[in-house]
Amino acid sequence: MPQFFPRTANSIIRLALLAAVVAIATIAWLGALFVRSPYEMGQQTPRNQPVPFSHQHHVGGLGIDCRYCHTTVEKSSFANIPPTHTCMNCHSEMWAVAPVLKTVRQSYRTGKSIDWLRVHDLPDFVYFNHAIHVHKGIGCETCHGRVDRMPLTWQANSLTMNWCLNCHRHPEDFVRPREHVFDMDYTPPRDQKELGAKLVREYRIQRLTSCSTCHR
Amino acid sequence: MSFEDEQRMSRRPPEPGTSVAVIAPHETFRSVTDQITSVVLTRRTPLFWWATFGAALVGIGFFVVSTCWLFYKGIAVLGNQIPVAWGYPITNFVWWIGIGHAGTLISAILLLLNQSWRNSINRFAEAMTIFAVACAGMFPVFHLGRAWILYWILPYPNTMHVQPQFRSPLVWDVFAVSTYATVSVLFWYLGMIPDLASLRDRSKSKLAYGFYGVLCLGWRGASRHWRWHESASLLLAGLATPLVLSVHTVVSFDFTIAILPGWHSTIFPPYFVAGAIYSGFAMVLILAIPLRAVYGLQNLVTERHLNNCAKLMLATGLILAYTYLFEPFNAWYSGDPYEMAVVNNRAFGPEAWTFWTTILCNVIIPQSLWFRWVRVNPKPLFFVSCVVLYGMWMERFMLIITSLSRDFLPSSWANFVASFWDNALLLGSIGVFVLFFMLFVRFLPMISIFEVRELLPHSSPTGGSEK
Amino acid sequence: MSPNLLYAIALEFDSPSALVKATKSVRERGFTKYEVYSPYPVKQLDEIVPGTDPVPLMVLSAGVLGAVTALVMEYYIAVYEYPINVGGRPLNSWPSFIPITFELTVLFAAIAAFIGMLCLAGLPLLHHPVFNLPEFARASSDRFFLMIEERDPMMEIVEEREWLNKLGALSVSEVESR
Amino acid sequence: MKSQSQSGFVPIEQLIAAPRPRHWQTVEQYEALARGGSEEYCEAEDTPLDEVSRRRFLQLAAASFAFAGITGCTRQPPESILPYVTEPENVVPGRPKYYATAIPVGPMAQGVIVESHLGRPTKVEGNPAHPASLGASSVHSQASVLDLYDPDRATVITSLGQQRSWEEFRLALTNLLGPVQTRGGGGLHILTGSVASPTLGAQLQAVLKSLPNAKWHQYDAAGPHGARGGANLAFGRPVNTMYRFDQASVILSLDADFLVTGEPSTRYAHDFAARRVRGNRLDMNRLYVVESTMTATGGKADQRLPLQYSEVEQFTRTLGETVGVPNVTAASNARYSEWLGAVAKDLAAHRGSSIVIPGAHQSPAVHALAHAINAQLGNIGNTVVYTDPLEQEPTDEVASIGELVQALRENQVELLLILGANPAYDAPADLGFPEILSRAKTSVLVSLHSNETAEWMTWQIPESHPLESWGDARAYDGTVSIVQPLIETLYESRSPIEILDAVLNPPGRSGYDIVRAYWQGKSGRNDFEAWWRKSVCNGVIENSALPLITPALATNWAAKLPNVPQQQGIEIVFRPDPYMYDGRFANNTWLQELPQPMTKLTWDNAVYLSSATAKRLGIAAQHRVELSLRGRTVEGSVWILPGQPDDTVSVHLGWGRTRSGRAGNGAGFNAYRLRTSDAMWTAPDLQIRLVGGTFPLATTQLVQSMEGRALMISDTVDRYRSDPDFVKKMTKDPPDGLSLYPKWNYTGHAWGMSIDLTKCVNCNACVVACQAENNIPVVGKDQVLNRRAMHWIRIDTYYEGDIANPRGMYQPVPCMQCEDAPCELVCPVQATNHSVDGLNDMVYNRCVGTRFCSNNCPYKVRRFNFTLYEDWVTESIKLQRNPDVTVRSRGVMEKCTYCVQRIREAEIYAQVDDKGLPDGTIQTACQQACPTQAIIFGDINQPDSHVRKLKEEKLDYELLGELNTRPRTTYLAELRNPHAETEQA
Repeated sequence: MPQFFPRTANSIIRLALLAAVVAIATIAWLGALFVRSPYEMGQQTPRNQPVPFSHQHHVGGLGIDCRYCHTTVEKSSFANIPPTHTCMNCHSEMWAVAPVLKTVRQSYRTGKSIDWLRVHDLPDFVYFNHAIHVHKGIGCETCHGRVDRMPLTWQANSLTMNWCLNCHRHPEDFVRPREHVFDMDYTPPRDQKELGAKLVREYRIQRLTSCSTCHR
Repeated sequence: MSFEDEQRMSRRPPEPGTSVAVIAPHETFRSVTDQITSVVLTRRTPLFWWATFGAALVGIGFFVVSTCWLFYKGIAVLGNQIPVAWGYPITNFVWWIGIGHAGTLISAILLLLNQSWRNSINRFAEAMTIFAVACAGMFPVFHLGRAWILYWILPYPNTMHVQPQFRSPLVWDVFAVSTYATVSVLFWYLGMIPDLASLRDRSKSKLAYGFYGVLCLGWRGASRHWRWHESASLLLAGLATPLVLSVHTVVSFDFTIAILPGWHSTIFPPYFVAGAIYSGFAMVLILAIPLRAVYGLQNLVTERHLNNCAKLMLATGLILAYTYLFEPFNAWYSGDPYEMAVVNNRAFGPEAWTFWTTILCNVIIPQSLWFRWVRVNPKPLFFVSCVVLYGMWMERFMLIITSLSRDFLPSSWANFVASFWDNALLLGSIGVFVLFFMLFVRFLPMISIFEVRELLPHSSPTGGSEK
Repeated sequence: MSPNLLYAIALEFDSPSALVKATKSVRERGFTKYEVYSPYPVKQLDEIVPGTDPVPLMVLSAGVLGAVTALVMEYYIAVYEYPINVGGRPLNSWPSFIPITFELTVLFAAIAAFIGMLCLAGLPLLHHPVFNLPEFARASSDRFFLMIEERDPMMEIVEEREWLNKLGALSVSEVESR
Repeated sequence: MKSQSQSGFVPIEQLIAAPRPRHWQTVEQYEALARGGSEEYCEAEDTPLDEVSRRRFLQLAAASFAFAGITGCTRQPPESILPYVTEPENVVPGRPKYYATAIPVGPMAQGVIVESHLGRPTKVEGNPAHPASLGASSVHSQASVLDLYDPDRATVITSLGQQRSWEEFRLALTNLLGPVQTRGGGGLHILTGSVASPTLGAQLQAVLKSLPNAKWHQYDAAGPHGARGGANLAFGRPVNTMYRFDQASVILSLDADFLVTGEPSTRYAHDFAARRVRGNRLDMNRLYVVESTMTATGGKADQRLPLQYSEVEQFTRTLGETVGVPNVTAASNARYSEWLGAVAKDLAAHRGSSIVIPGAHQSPAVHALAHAINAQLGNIGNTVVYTDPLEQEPTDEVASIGELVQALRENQVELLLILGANPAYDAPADLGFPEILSRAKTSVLVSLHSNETAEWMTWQIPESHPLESWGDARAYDGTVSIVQPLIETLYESRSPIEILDAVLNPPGRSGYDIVRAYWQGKSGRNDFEAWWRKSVCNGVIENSALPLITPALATNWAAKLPNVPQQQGIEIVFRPDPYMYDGRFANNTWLQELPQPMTKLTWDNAVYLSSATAKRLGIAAQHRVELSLRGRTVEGSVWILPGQPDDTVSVHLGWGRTRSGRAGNGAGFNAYRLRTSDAMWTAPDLQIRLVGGTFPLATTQLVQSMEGRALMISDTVDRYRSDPDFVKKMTKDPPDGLSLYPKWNYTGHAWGMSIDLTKCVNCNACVVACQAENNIPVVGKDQVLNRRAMHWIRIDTYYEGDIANPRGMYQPVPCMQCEDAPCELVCPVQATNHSVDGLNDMVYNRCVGTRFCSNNCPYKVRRFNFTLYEDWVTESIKLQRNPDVTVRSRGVMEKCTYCVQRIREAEIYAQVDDKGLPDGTIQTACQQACPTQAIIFGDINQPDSHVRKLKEEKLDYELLGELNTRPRTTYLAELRNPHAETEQA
């Protein structure tokens, strides 16, 4: 069969080969982007809660301290979710009949817990401890972002292992004086490097990157 | 000196003794081309092919079922336990990889050594390599506890900031085997391009013409192309030669790097490579003997080929026998009580049968190859090859389980018992291999046509030299 | 046929010797734009048909690249990206890095050899004027072709063309450039 | 891979399927509870919790089981958090609380501290303040928490197959009691185990007082029957005998497995070990053991003499004569006379500081003689002391249950009340149980499981587990502990005292009220509130130990001694199982899979034979044989037990249950079927017949010989005295400079462990403790047979010497935490590597499961999840899980990590609470449980740490040190103290 292939076949087959290579590269690249994407990490998406609790209002507006509700953040691995009772301390007086708080009053009456949806959820084989981080001068805002600007709370950071290691390797870039741990609007000074280094010494912060630091 | 002689000197020094061509004298360019291409293009598929293909499909059945069950239940369906945490899968892996080696040896090393006779068997030997490596590659995956995160063994930028551990021989393995597979495929395909062109030019149907036309990438046989083709082939051969040695060396590292008595030994690399080639040639013969009979290729794959392969088997077999002898000496000389215990356990322990089977199949029976009659007669040769192939599997099995089942602390000693699924998987992998090979025989030139042409006496310009 | 449609004059031979002989004389006659096609590599042609062989250089450089890639990757990962104590061994356990270095060297080199050869030969090239010649189908079996291309300046001269007919080819035919 | 995350609470009603927990049923009950459960809930640090907390504890139990997260690093599945409604004081979610209580096993209890995570008891530890514990714990205490969550427990009140409510039962009870009361209790029969609980005892006596014709029977199948008889024989009165091993220099055990089996072995092992050598203290006690079954105690003996059960009595008589006990004569036996002579001499040489201890199940005669011998040796008051019996009503239990049977035969039983006993299973075979039970007009069973007896009962009431009910119990010395609940009753269950209270004064009070009221009366103090709070918090009532008495030998007691039994044919010996006890723990999977001390058998009991006897009978291990005794037969599988006396078959009781639950049913064979009331512990003329075929027994250690390798180094204390460096000479540790690589140096902490082989008695408490602490799954018999048991620490048990009478070698083997770890080197994905403090970390979630690490581990301490072993389905089992440890998934390797979760928590809170980390703050689970403190863990970089000191001792050596793995766990070689004279004998 003389000259079976038309002249265009030459360009077609070469383009096909090129396309194959490009396609594979692109797929790999997109995949890499996806696993790092805020979507995959569940970042930046406000979670709908049974009660539309607004940190923006309570923290930003009323200036309530984190520890008023998250009572155990300084002494336990778990920062604690406030019991209904805590809500009722105020809301038995103010907004006592507001329909938006119906669920809260109901919970208090029936003794059934409010079913909050977890916002910051680490894999179950990761053991994070709030107390030690707070104790070593890591601000709430460093991980949780500006909750005082969140009408509904969302996950501010990716919470990937990469992200954790970033601070575990260079605490001096993130550590702040203990008295500012609960400040939402704390801005690191220009000399953060020096200050950080100083605090790392002062608070005896170790650069812990052993596996068993978090995985047990 | 005549042009012809000059030609011979430059390319193929006549073998000592008989300078007779390795293929029957009456063959011509056309006849060899016709004969080989017709298998693919014109001749009707023989019953033998269908039978084997069917058998292979049954094997595939085993393969599919057992893999599904394995992935559904976990490693518990196999015989593996503590202390013998490696069982069949790793044995099969080492065995298949070993089989692959003969292909590369024939195509690469013999090419470098100007062993012209290999030209008529290298093509399907290479095919055998590729399919064997494919089978081998599956087993490490199967034997993983969590195969779905296999990719963690490869280095790639990830959100965990954790990478492979390059001190582990298993990581070396991944690189070695994948490299080996890639290089083998390239080498195979590169060599096949001109023959695909032959198939293209002789195909009657548009479909076939298009298929082979694309596969051969529009090969024209221009002299410059031939030059580059040759130099690329030679370089690939040059690369494949150390590669093939390295692959089984790295595989042997999986054992030698461990501190286990009976594994932690410096003779393993040569030991494994020799064993690999040994089993490889056995497989080559097991494939070649039926093929030449069925497709009447006796004129291309002659007695001489069988004879040479058999001789190589004998040689590598003797190397192996030497290492078998050397191991006890090694243990005794080291003075390490654990080493000696393992040697003793291999020969006389509860799993001694594996050891003696190995000796019988790899050392005793193959001695029959000293007799020319055995070497050149297809039937006995086929039998010996099968025995050797089985023996080599048993050897790897023996090496793995006897060391693991009785290491340092008697408190954790326990013997290995294979499960049904262990055997089903092994059978299945053989099915996969045969299936691929049958497809290859049916649709691709199983003998390298252009290299056979070079073997023809009149392949070199006659007369007409200047001066 | 009109000359601009002509690709080359094809001389067909049935033996390598005839081919080599003809090619030699063609070269001596002063032709420059010609190509020789054979069903298997004919060694002598290498001296007759001009051209170089850059494949070895490609392979070498690719090999070096592979080696460097491997070593850098392993060293970076083990010592910088996540330095961690593995079995009390030093971070830079370079002896353990050798096997992979070797493998990548071979891998890169091999790929270079393959791709290099294809690029040099300009393959894949499915459509080519030579395929216009029906007899060319046998070039992959038992025929040898010498093609003097139209663009060769000497092709202008009529008697040169007639000279070609005297080279003892089985047949002399014109190949269209479609 | 899943684990319980530390937060996100789920109300318990999600967890427990019907019937829903009691506190949700009716408002009245709810109120009653609230009252009952109020302010007395009290934790070790003596801080009360308010009423609400008590209630809430329950709803909040079991954090986040409802949503188990899938593998990490990707988007997590939605998970919810259910906070408190009103937060109880001093509950800190994420930090466990600890409560003191006690775990009774038979008549004796062990005081424990229980770890509670948001209302879930997860781990039991010993109570340092409790005499029977001193901080250590027995396998039974450790395993009790699993019993609490046993999914096969009886969950509802049933009557003849119908589900009934507590109200209905109370109604029925009143109707039944009516006629009974008119007859002054005639026809009311109560069957219990041996009762030592003061409250329960008082209740029973009250019942008998108000209903004089009622009958109370006690039967404890594994109780110390012989000891009771012996006491009566020797002193004419029941006594409780205690031994002070810490005072004893020479100990002779007459068939007593006092180091391992039954209470108070934990305390005895502790005291015994205190007198084994360590460091420069070279005065070492000496243990002689004469026994009819190879036991862990026998293996530990410095000198051991295997004798048949009947010969032991002969031996004791001869000994008595030799030491000069008046009116005791015996024909001496050439086989051991020399040996006996030497022992007698040694004992005599240590007047007042020696002990002769008879086995609880040995014949009364042996006990009587032992008392006399101890008296003769002046041990009484020094090393052997007596108190009044622990039991409220010490009785001849065999006779007692006989009376019940008699009454049943004569159809006199109107109402049979069985509290916690299981006669249908464990009563003597000649009494006609279980059918005879149907003779009772009405019968009520109170038991944890719907057991063999249940199917013959008209009523069955689920019994509350000690961890979920109020009560009290006595230790071996009489010290009383208040048993307080850690969690609201999971099911519709009642404790025996609540039942009796319902009988005594309907409608009955809450357990709390009963116990409190009893002690209010008993203590009669005006500061009762404070006293009570203190007692509950500390887990012991101060000075409640029974006062010592010095009973005098009855006149002509010797005359009353029965004639020495003449042994004929093959003798069978019944022994309570070290783990199953009388069978009550049969459904406890931890104990089922816990390797038996000497044989390492799991999931079965076996017919123990000496190799000589087996050869003679042509029987080999795992052969199925039929044992027949006086026409009664059972089938079992044979196990050859080195050191077993010839012509003696030993069998463990407590197996072959048919209604214990999924785990216990059909495990082993039921030896009770051979046991008759006249031959409770031994019988002659046993027939053994091969029935053909084999029955596989699952052992975790197939080879029990050391193959001549210096793995466990053991020698005499004399050798050590003469050549203190002998250990270093035996081991060939490579010199430091040998490695090509530079040493990795560990600044800061460097955790290490030292295991003293002289002290290990092979009780296996560490194994269960580890299992409980680290969420280690149970794999079942098939997988054990496939060599896939998961224990992170094992006690390698080797035999040394003559197979007829070998020494036992016990070597606990956890992960060695090698500094140059071979396992880490070969892991392709860095799933195992070193932490800064030198721990051999295992990252489950990184593991891909190549298993190369296991191959390359010379100690074979790594365990692999060949398939999904963890139970991710059974909700009640999930409640037990330790939230600080990842629950492993299929296909990953796991191993001991020195309880890294404890280390990290301790490190963190030491900094958070700005307190230091002194040596001993961190204890590994195995260390904490170990009765003899054979396992010591700590920081080897800390110059004065205990572990550092031990590692500096001359006896310290590395296991397989020649491999240069540089393990962090090292051993102290075992020293024994054999007596030169007896050696020759």
